[in-house]
Amino acid sequence: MTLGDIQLSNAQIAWRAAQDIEDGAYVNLGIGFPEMVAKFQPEGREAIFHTENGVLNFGRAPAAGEEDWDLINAGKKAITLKPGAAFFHHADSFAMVRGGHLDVAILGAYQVAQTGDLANWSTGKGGVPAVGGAMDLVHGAKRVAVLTDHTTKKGEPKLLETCTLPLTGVGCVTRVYTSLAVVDIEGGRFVLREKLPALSLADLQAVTGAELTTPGPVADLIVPNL
Amino acid sequence: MTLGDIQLSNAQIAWRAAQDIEDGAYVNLGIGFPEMVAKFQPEGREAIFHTENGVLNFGRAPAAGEEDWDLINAGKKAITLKPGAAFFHHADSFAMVRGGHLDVAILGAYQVAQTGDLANWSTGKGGVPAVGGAMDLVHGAKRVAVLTDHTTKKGEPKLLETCTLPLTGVGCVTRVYTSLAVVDIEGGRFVLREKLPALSLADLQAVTGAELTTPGPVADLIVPNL
Amino acid sequence: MDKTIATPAEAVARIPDGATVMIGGFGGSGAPIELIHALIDHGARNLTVINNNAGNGHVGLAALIEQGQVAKLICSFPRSADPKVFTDLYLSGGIALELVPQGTLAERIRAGGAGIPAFYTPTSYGTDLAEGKPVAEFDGRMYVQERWLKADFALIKAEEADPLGNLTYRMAARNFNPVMAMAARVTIAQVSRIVAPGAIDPEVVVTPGIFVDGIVPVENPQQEEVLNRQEAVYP
Amino acid sequence: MDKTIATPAEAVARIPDGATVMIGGFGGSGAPIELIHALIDHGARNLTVINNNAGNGHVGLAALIEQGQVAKLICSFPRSADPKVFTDLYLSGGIALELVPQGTLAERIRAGGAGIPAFYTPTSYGTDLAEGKPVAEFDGRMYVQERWLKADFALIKAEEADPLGNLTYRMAARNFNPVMAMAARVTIAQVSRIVAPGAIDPEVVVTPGIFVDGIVPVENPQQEEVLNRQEAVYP
Repeated sequence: MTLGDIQLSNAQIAWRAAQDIEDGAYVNLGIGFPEMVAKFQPEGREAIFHTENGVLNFGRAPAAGEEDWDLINAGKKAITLKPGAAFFHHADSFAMVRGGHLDVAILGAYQVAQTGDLANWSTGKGGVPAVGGAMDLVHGAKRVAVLTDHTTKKGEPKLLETCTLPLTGVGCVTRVYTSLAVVDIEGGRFVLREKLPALSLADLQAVTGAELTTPGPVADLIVPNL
Repeated sequence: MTLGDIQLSNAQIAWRAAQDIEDGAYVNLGIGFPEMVAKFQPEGREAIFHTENGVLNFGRAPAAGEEDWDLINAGKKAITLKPGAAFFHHADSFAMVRGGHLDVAILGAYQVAQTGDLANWSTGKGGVPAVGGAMDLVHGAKRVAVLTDHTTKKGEPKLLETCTLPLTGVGCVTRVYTSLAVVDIEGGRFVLREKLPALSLADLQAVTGAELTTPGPVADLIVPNL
Repeated sequence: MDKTIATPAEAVARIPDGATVMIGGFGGSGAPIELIHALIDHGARNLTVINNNAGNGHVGLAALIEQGQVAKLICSFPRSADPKVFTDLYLSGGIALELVPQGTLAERIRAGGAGIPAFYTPTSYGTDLAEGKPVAEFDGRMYVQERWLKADFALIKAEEADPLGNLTYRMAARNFNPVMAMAARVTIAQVSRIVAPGAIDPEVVVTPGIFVDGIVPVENPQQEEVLNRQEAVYP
Repeated sequence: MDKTIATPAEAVARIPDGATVMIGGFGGSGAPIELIHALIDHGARNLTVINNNAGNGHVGLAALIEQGQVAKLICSFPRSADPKVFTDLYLSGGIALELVPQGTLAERIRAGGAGIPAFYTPTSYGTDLAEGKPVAEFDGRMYVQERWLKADFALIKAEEADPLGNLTYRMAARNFNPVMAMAARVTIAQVSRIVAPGAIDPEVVVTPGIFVDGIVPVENPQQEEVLNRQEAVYP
């Protein structure tokens, strides 16, 4: 068995994260893979999505050919509005972020440390640096969660004692949804909450760069085929 | 001859100040006597008036009985709108003030010092202190002018070397329109620009608490009967 | 999602003794009279109130002060046509006053809502109101450091709301209401009308619903200035 | 009062070499393409440009950079679908970059417009982007001090204007435009329509005319995203 055989797809990780979003929550989804979370809201719950470029309560992408390119999200993808939307300027948008008005921000990650430090904006390798709104988002939402593969493509752990890449924020992440597990960050330690049933704790620990503690029960991480 | 016989009325002081306001200027008029400046705009010039409580381009008071008390100025008096008005909230309103977007602010004064210091918010005598927007306005407009009687009712000078009352702002006033003269503040000195023709320079100096310099010509201060 | 609360009484029921409460309005315009009167009926005491003024006559904020419910007032201009209630209590030492320049007050509230713990302003530099505050020089000019203001509750007045809490205002009654909505843990807006989601054009929303926790319909709201001209007294 | 300027060319004619220019927009939405192209024609060089991005393709800001007119870019996200122009120039040392977190960028611009020379934010604390900046503790949490951003000129895109310069925007094309309008010595807005004074409801004005110096009618404005999908190149 290799991790590649059993680990969750991006869609499945996003699905799992979506299950923790309460009805009526105000949510910002990071550019790229976290955007998929919106598709998997459980029946009967409706979150309100915020995008940095000044829209609250946007909906699905329009059909191809029906895009209005003045109506986009932070990833520059065309969106639509739900009834009860609002437009506002960038300073007001980040007042929402920095002022703690979002309930949840869900971001991608290069690395997460057991202290809650996040590295997701720079590979530190030169090229053109770009940060966007990530450094604001990690200090804004009441709950900052990360979606990520458990390891890099080369199999190196992304959950670490200390990040080695340039930081996005210090002590900001509280929960990590990976392709293998759900891990909380509490008191400077990784606390394992759920893991794929096919994986032993020792297997999981072997691909994790810091100690996974288990002060409470560890549930099975079960997601639908997507 | 006493000063009481020749000195300008409040309306006349306001008239004189109004002559210096350019067409299209953005202007804030302090509560009370400075509000009269709006009435005396020269023919063909139209300033745009700002009030701290969130209105730009308001007009005259409505007729009695036609007030809408949700449409008031900073003095809590009913106003009307001109075409091209705008409403905004208090933080935006003071962004206009503090951000230097006003061309002129015209305020009343207890005392003005030759350094441009202004005292106009507290008599220092106890009672209930109240400051309103005065401390913001003196640091906001490109030009801060003062309207005032040249002396107190007891005949004490209001133009001084140093203010003795609590300050509203330091080095903020650039021109003073008094009941006897027009005085600029330049390089820490009072520079006399205009005086009532009936008054000698010595007479004027006698009721002024700091030296009036005359590096340039002194014009006659001539205003209509109002 | 529906943030509607049936009555002002219900809306203020959870405000405890000792709470910090922002109350919108400038003079009489934009003052949420029905919410303030409900707070009087509710009876919470030892409140710290943030408002531009100190009330006028014997209704609204003046009445709340008259009932002895306000321990401290943070405001810019505690004078009015009839400030007797506040003046008497203040001069007898019955209420504390923190006097803040009006623009600094608005900006401190906005900073509270925007996650900015402190900022620098030229306002009040060199005056008694800057005493004890840090100062700093930027580009050759001196500035005063001011701290954010936050509240447990904001009671505001708006014109139109949808069930998500998106708000519009009426003329100069906007004033402090939008920034206070941002700066409180719980923001309650009394509104003249509640319309369906989507009935407010997203372009004209002034306060997006993310800043609003409860909306209370008050169809024909009382206006403080009008009440005072009628010499009204509450309760 | 009529702030109308007949053409984009006339509007940008006074922008000198070495000017600091804020350019509105986020990606393609809200980017004032006609004003940027007029600035290319005008030819001012050695500009410092403030924008969220670094342009895309070979039109708008990317074209301005491609013409070698931009010495320094202040932005949050110099990546796009096709950032080749900026990337090549940056990697060859031909353009300076000041990278600023997006919310800090917006707030620094707003601070410039609001007369706030510096403020504290939690954003970037403990990261490389806070290097060399003062930090301070408030209520047990660490914050970074950030300075205001101002510009000589702001080139923005709005939807409707009246002759006094009151502006509305179109959907998410609002983004940085209103704060940039506040923060420049001279703000020029290209607008799809100019209507009579009073035709814009005072309740729905987003940028009051006090922040606007010139309005230029551009009836059917080009959209950067659309141009790039057509693989347009300017000039």
